[in-house]
Amino acid sequence: MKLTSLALAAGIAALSASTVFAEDTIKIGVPVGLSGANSVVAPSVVQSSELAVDEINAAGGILGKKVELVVADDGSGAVGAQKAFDSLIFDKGVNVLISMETSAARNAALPIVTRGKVPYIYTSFYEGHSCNKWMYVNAWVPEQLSSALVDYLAQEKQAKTFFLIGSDYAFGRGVLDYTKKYIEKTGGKVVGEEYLPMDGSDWTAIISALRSANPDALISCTAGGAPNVSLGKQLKSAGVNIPYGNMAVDEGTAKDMGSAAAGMYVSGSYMTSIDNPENKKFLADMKAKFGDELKTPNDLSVPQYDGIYAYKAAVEKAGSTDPKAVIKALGEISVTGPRGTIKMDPVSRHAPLTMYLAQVQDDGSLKVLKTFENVSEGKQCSFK
Amino acid sequence: MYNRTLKKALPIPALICLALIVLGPYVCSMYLVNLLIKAFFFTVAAIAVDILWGYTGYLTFGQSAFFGIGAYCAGLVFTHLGFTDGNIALALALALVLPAALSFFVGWLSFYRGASEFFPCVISLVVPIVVMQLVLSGGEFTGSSSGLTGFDTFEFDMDGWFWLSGGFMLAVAMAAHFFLQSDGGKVLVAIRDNEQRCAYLGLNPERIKILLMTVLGAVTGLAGFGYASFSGVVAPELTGFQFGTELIMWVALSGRATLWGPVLGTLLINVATGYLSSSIPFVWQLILGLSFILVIILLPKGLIPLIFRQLGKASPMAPELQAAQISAPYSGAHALDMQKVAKSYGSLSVLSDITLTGDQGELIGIIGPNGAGKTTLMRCMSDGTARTSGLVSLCGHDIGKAAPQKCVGFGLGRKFQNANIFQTLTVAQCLRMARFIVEKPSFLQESSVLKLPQYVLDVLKVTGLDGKLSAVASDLSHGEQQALELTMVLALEPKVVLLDEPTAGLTLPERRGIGKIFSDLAHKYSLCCLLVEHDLDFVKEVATRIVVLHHGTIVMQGTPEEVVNSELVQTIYAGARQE
Amino acid sequence: MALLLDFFTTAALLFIVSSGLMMIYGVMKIVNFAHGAIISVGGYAAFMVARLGIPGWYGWALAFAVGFAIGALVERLIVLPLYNRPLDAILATWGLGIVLIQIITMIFGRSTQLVESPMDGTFAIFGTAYSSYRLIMIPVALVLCAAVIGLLNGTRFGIKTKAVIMNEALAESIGINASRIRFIAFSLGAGLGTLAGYLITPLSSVDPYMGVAWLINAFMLVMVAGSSFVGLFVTCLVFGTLQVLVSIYVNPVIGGMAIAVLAAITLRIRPQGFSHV
Amino acid sequence: MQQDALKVEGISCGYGRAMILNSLSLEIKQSQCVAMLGKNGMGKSTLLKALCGFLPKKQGEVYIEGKRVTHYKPHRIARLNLAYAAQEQAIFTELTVKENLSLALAHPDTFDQVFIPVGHLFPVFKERLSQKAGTLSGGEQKMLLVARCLIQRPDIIFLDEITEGLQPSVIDRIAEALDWERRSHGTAMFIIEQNIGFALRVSDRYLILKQGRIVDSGDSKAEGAAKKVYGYLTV
Repeated sequence: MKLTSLALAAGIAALSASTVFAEDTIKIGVPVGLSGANSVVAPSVVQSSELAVDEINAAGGILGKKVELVVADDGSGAVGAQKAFDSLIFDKGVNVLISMETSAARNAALPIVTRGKVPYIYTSFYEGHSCNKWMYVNAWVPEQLSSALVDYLAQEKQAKTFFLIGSDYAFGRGVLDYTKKYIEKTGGKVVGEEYLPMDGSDWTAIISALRSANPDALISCTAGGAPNVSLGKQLKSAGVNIPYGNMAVDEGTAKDMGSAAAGMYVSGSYMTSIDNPENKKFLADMKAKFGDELKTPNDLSVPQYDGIYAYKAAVEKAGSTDPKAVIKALGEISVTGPRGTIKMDPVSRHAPLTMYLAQVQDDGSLKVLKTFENVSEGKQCSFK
Repeated sequence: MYNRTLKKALPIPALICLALIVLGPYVCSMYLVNLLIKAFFFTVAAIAVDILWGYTGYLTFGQSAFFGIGAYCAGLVFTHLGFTDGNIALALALALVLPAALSFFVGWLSFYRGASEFFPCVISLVVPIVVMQLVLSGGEFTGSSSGLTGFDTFEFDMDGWFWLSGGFMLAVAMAAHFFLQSDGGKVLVAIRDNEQRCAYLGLNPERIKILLMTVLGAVTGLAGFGYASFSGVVAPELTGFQFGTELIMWVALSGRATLWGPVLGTLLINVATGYLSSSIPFVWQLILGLSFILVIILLPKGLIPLIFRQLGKASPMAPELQAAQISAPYSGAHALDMQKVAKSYGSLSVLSDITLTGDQGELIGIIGPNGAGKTTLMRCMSDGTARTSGLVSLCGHDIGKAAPQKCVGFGLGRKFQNANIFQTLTVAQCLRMARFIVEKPSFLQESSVLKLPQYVLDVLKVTGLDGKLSAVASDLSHGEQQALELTMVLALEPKVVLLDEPTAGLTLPERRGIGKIFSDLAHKYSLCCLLVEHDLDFVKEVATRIVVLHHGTIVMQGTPEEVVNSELVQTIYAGARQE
Repeated sequence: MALLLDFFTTAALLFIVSSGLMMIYGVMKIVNFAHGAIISVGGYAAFMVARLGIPGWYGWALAFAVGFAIGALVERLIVLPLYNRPLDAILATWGLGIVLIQIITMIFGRSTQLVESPMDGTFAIFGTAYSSYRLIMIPVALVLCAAVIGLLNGTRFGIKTKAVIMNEALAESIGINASRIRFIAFSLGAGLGTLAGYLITPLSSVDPYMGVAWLINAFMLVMVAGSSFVGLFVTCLVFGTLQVLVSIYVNPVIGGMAIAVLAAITLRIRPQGFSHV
Repeated sequence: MQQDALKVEGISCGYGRAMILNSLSLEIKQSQCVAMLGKNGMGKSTLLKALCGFLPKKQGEVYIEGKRVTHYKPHRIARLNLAYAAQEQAIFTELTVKENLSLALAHPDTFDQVFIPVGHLFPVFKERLSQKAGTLSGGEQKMLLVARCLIQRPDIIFLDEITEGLQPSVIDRIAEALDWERRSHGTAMFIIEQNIGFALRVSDRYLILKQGRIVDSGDSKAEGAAKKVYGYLTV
């Protein structure tokens, strides 16, 4: 019994091993929320991935191998993410995972990444301090965002008192907690901090609290599109006109919000209006490839694009797709993309970024008001 | 040999599961093994939903909350206290106790006398929402929306996890299988079919449901603990309402009220979802939604029973009947004593100033036109909350505000006007339910012997029901159903028997036989029988005393001759004025 | 003052959102779990109306008509076979909700859509500046309540409906087509649902899940209200006030659960809810 | 030849598998009043429920005014100029007297007009039109039931034990109202009764129902009819 089972197991292991190594393509796994809350931004992420892969293949692939994109739906949640990562790593046998995820999904998936020993480039801004041997992050963390927004409001708008509104989840709380500390450190005062459940849409009580606190400025950090829209509309209809910094709105949503977003200050590492040749080429190529189907590129889809190029650079530097070598190489390479040149740090596993502060115009477009070069990611991880 | 008995103990789907669990790691890909391990834990939760909803009739959206709490017990303890032997024991204990305690509380909140049909369902909706919200607002402690991750957990390899989770699932399924097949387990279906009848058999449906919920809460919590330990992750959505409805969908699609349907169905759906949903998310959701609607409307029994036909059907067995020892008759004063009982709805008085006693050995006929208050009178005798004022005592116990099951405990048996039985149980199972409080049934197996008092055996014989012990109650004729209810009431060995039109729908020979039995009940077995009847001929034959009720009061009582020949009765009851 | 207005406007919104559910539950004791999705459909109707440039006055009529048509279809295909299985009806309508939302997603995509609010800014009332659209919701809710109560109490259809609610067999025995009454009531309920979706869009985002967040609260309110619209009105006022109070004085997260939890407790203590107020 | 107001050909029906009525036939001519008597549990109410479409028929046919209505739904039968007063729960206690009456009308705007004769027969309702029907006494509720039948101006009326539990004076009032209706409109009637005196007074013919079968029938006004019927009804 024991012997046969061993033989069987060995046979199956050999079989599955052979299928993995027989591939002469490089598979990039993109687990992303095609359904659920993230499905608002997921299409833009898939589009930028497709562009990157097309470009790389057109230029001869990576180390001569063709690159293949494998997209899987994670349902925007932890349970779905586990399924998606399991499927990508163990069923599809991808060489690398590059994607944005909710924090819950990322956390749920990390043990699988560890088990599967696959490099993972996380391309979503998040609340920070998530560390894993196999993971690199190329998007912003609160340390980078808060300073830009708070400094601008304090200096240009003379805001001394701030009111913070968030969705009650890890990202909302994480970002606002850091923001609060930053405000207090820089001499400002937080006069109120209120949260609504992620799926909440009635901001009445919070707006009442806001009015009675009468702050100089408002900063919000909500969960994705719907709460942003309902909060924006209700603020507007309640006649709240103080400077408003929004830490969680992408360009597409800002456009959707129409007049409710006009005048809002946003910050990020990517805006479509960034003026550099890489971004212009990127936007032109996206437009050419997707035409009317194009989803507005944003601070999630562009890091995704950058992430794929970072992987390419790392594999080429390492000379193979061997996970350990790739992880080592990822800390050594730098890539220049629409967001400028980005070099991820091998110790902190995050990247210093150039941050932009912009204001939403009446037509929904973003106008960059100020640029903050090479904002440090602060203390994140400490790998050697 | 795979004979009938073995088939019953170990049905084909169980064999399929067993084969899968033993061979799984050798034949399945790593990915499939991974999917199945999680599916095994989900299946346990689905079994709990199936037992609660399919068998007991309690539609719950909230089982996910208990699963989630079990998972969080593991996550929280291992994250904040560390992974040590002591903490494993602590986490395990918490994963059993907390969900059980919350289930108990939810059960207590949901099940009480007079709750509307929707109420438990409403509560089950609120529970996961509240639990999830608490988790979300738990900040660093619960990890809020990110959940907890990266905690140390058991270091089994995949195969070990597979066998462990599969074994756990199969153990739960087999335990449920034996329980549901046992005589005692049929009480769940009895509750689903007819809670009122359960109460009037002396059972406490609310208490049984709360107990069931508590046990299943603990089992579900354990499954959650296993899931968290395996995946190394806990997330708020595990506690959520969305997951709760998914459990219902799995059970509904695969076949509620069949144990193995949801077992196989949940595994299949989870595997299919694992392969399909990541490539066609929207269409997959649409397919699930549409098939869910179609199944609910057209195939309420679900899809799996279409494949395994025997799943949905009970395997009817006719036990051997034996005479049981009958408990001693009541020997105190007045078996039934009603003093100045009145009942009114607001200003409308239905009964007033009813003073009536009944002794052992008496057979009292209660007659009166429709609307005279006969049925209300019966209710006042059998349910402490029914009357507005006055005293009622049964066998020397003041019933106060006692619930029907309490009154039954005092020695009461009540037969309703319409056959009030368990529609989906067999005759033998119905009778065994009726014997529940006299002789606790086995919760592990189906007994081959059914002991009943002699007079019950007599009624079964007269009505021919003794030849139909394995027939399902709903397949019986109207008269047979009436007779079945009568035998169920008598199987309680009551001291005071209330009979509301027991002979309606019976044929003439059957009536004669029943009449003889009623006489025996009173005279030979010294019971106190109260008989509401329209058929004056019948009452006259059997009763020792007749009480005439009119406009909510007792207008006359006396021997059958006195009553039948009185002018008053001719006028108000027979409805004819002599001209 | 602003607090008082918060109470009333919250209650008004709750009433608008739950009245459709009430119409269906009151008449046929069927809980329409697709109500959330139907509210979403109303939001998308508002989106279409805005995009096609139809003036607002026709807009709400259109929203109502769309809901009415969906309701009519759903009643015949899904609800009719389930009248005797009310718990299964909950499940089937829940399935329907999933299907509706997926269909919306397939047509319009997952992202939020832009609908400009017809009325921005504030309105000064007793010296307090308050969101004018929210203020408008108070008279809208009152008119809606009056219209529904008028329909049920003042018209022949209403009396017939009440007759069917009270005693279906008797109603049929005097020539009332109970099945048609239920058909109309369900369609009306769905119509009220889309109308609610249309009305709340200026305060909310338009996305496929916009209505789902309201479902549980609406459901709880209807359960507490029993089967009378007056009861629903009172229930909305009481629980709306409680929700605002809890949100302000405790915290908004608990405030979000306030209605569900308080309603459950209310039902446990007083199973008949507010139906006899 | 004129159609019978009601014609029943060999219907059998019951609840579940139990047959309450066995191949029962009867006919009521235009303007005729037939009373059916029998003890409780003999299937009288079941028969009316079956005729009104509430119970499916296992076999047999039902014709009203010559129209085959065997498989009609209750509300369609009710719209055939037929008025039915059930034995129990026959009025809407939460609705007003006027609502109860006008609900039965196909054209409620004619209420004031059609109410005149009814108000004449039952003056008690004249001032009580806006009172809730549930607040009426038992006898008044039964009168309301009769009034509701009459206000419909039907061709045929079914009454199920309308006199049950009533004072003799109320029974007289109802009997007079029915007599008036027959005199002035020639309405056919089918009444189910236990009160022999009332039944024989208002009817032309009587039928005796026993165990789902008609076992005897005769002329209500014939000599000795009461005694004969009485023999069936008592012991």
